[in-house]
Amino acid sequence: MTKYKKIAYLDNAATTPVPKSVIETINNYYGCRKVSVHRGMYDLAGEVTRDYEHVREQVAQWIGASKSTEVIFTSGTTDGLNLVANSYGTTNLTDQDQIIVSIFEHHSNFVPWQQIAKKTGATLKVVGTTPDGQLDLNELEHLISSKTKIVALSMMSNVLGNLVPVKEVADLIHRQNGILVVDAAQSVAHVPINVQSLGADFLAFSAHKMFGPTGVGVLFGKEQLLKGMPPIQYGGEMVDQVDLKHTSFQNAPIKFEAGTPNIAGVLGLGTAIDYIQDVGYQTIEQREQVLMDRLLSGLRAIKSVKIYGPQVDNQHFGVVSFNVGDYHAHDVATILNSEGVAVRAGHLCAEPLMNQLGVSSVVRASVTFETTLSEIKCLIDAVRKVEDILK
Amino acid sequence: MTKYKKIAYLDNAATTPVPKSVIETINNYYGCRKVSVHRGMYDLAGEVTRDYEHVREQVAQWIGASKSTEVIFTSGTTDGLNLVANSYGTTNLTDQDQIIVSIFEHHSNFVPWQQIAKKTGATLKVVGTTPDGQLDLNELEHLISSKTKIVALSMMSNVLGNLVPVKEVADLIHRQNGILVVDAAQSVAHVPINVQSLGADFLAFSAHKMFGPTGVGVLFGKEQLLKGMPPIQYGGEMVDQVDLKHTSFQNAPIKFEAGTPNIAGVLGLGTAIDYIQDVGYQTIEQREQVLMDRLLSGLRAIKSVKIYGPQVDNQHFGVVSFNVGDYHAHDVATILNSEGVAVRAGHLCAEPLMNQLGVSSVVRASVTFETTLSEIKCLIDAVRKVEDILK
Amino acid sequence: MNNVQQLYQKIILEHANHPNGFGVLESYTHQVELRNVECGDSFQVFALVEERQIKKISFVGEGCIISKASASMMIDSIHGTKIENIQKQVENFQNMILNKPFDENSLGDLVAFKSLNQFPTRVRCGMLPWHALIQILEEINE
Amino acid sequence: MNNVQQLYQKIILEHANHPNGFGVLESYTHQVELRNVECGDSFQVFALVEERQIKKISFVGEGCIISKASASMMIDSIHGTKIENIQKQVENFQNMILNKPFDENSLGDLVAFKSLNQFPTRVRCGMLPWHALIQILEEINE
Ligand SMILES: Cc1ncc(COP(=O)(O)O)c(C=O)c1O
Ligand SMILES: Cc1ncc(COP(=O)(O)O)c(C=O)c1O
Repeated sequence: MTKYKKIAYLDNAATTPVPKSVIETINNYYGCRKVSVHRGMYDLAGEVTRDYEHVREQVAQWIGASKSTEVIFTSGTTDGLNLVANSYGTTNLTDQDQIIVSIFEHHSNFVPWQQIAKKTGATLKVVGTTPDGQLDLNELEHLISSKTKIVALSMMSNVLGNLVPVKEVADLIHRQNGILVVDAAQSVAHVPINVQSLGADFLAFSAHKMFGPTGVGVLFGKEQLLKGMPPIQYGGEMVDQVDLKHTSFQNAPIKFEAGTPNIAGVLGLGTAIDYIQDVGYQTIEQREQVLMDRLLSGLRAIKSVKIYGPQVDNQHFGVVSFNVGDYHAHDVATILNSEGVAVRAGHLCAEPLMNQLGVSSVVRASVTFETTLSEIKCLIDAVRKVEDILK
Repeated sequence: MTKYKKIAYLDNAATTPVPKSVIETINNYYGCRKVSVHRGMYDLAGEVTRDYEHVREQVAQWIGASKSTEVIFTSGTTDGLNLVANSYGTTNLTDQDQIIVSIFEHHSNFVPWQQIAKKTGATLKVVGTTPDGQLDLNELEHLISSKTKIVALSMMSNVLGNLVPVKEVADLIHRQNGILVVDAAQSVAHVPINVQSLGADFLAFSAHKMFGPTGVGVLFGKEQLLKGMPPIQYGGEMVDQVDLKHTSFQNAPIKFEAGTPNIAGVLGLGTAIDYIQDVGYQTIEQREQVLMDRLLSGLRAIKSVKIYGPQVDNQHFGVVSFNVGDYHAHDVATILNSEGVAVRAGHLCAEPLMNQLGVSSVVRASVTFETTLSEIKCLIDAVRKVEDILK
Repeated sequence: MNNVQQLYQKIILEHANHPNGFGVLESYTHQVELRNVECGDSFQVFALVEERQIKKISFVGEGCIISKASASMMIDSIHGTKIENIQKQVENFQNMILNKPFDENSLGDLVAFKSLNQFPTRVRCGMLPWHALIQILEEINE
Repeated sequence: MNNVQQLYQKIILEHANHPNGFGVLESYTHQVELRNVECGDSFQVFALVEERQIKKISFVGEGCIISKASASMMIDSIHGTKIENIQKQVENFQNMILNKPFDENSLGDLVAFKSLNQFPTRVRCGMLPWHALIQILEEINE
């Protein structure tokens, strides 16, 4: 596992550490197998292509896709969500249609929809939260209509840390023949994902937030939807035939994978999935709940700390955001940093939510199951010092 | 350097091996510094961000950009060229305009222009080659007019292996107030690149073809042009301010870098540049010329071999494509493979050129300066066996 | 004989150089075109189907030795065969190519392709005409 | 005093809690808004410029201790100063923050920010009001 020297690393929601096995996979590729995929006629190219495509099968099984051709490799969650907005959005939205997102979306699942709405004339609606930070299902039910073509929803907010009832939202929107796009960037390291039982039509995540490498991610899309979608990038691999006037394209997923892919990244993603499966989500959730209990009770014991999102136990999945008194999150983070504690502070790429919370920024502490109790203790001790220094 | 076990690796134009130092940089990042960039308030995030941005400066100096803000990190050449076509093309082309590409473009620098021409109504013109595979400058001069908004040109064909007189093309198109987009994917490992002296307005390349990691590349764009271009992906990092109705964006290059970037990839790219600079392009060119002399004379000595592109010496920069008699390139490649020689065979993502050459596929052998003479010998010996086996 | 010599054995080279059933049928009920995206090669297969039997079958196209020989031997092996039996033949051939259990006796000359499973990057070439045939069978069964 | 205590020393906390020049000027010739994209904080700086002299200057906005104190002390330090001299002051302050050679004597209370260069991720906060000022100077010199 990545060894962060002399710091308590509590910024796992930004990016997680990487196990040795993932580093070894990457080293093995660069060390003795650095070839390209798909087009090579020699044995090594065949082997690496087989391993690369094996990861696609592995992802498909892991997230419960019905076929591996529903798995598109992207450069990350943002890339995947933009692909859906650009390709599916552009071809399926008119000025009669509506898109719904939540107020707690990360900019990556907010701005693409806002912009595609502008481009197509569709209307963007924003569903809010209940006072304790849960998705307001009542409001959503009122907003959804036969005009709603797309609901785009984060499975877990990167600020509030609670899970959204994705399946219920899926049922609501499917009843109106709309589709559900799920941003699983934050949830994938914490809870199992099954696109069938979630009812997701598209689902995106990044490897680097689930013990994998940077620069690679996955977009799941239902076969039938992918079929009707045009490619949005053109290049090698993804074309079928090119002549001076016309080009025909291959089928999904290759249709959406122009250019030489992030081969080391995809192989590393495969090993990261192995790692998660070896540990098991049950163990992950158990250990995280212990960590979160300690973290939340430690923070609650400090009077000046205000915690955002759910106030009851077992509802924060690895993530908790807070402020200390009226102090600015950046000042708090600087003091935590001077105590060797790494947290994030700012609007966390969720400005619409910040506006609703009535703050410009928050401090966020986030764990994986590999985080230690002593790291949590470092954080709590450091938060206790904030007022001493700033008052 | 990547140790390909028991094979003569002559597919360097697809992807090159990686030096130890690049692997070490990647290991170091994943081993003890796996944090995200730009948004962290703790020291380690600051350090990694500084190193990451340092690579931007390094690239800028290396390719002669006037500012580091002209350097956009992409996922590769294909990504970069599509960005220019989508963002610059969409905003600047009308049905009165022309785009010119060459017949020997890789699909990545052909199909994006063909598709943007369709979308905007612009006309796509294709300039051919002289009989020995050189860009037909005369024809280009006739094609270019005041209607020509964009010339998109590969600096070096991945099939023919010769260099294009980029500067002369730049002068021709600039005289008509059009711009020049350069695909430097193939040339960057072989010859120095200076965007100023080339007169390039945009220039794209991939790290994995220049001793670097997969999943990362560079798009250079002139500041003034980037300024007027809209982003094409939306997400974290690249936004300035988001509210429910509107979003404003940061300036280039961040405007074009939505989402968590390929951090390990960018850091590895920096080390790959160090590696190339330590060796020096002069050494690279000298060693490659020795290799190419041996390769070309070895192939020429086999009667049934037909070499494509320039027939004179010193004009193949690391790449030579050929066929053996009337045998299909795939059969030839299979025999070479059985002799432990890794080459590419097929249309090499250059179908328009294949059509002009009157073949469906070719065999390509490609080197870097690290290729050995004994690898070349393996190839020649293996080519000699082809006829014995297939006749 | 090493692997590659086995792959390019005499009978395969013979078929590739003088393929049977090369050309366009004068009249046909089915026509399928398939491409190998790796090399740009394409095959057209024509079939005249009557009473659930392939009366005539032919192909045209450019290709490598493996795909041409495979097309030629495929045509030999299914000429005049009942649809039901062709289906079995296709599966049997595919099993051999993919290194699964198969019935060697019923394949005749096609066993020449036995070593193709040692060349995973060439399986696609050997299967190309067969995939066209599979598509024709699907059309017939629709 | 360790680094962080030095950064959050009394005079800085004082200025942040009771900033000088906070508010909108009744009349002004220049107004600049700048944002820190990391936290979403934004500052507006107002200036009344007459005869190449900043007669009045003020700011409003939300921010951290560092940015507010920096704004407050900046306003104190340039009040009524000739444009030419302000330019020098800005450079001098920036040099200190970026750990380059600087003239300590002419900075007055601003030397309290001396340790900010130990906090590279906070340099942006300390410079935010100054960047607004630089923009105003550029407008004046246009
Ligand atoms: C000339 C040329 N242009 C573009 C590309 C595309 O590069 P990438 O696949 O890294 O995006 C390649 C390599 O495949 C190439 O050789
Ligand atoms: C909820 C959520 N969605 C999307 C993203 C974007 O992921 P990436 O930056 O890997 O594209 C993130 C992380 O930054 C996130 O937390």
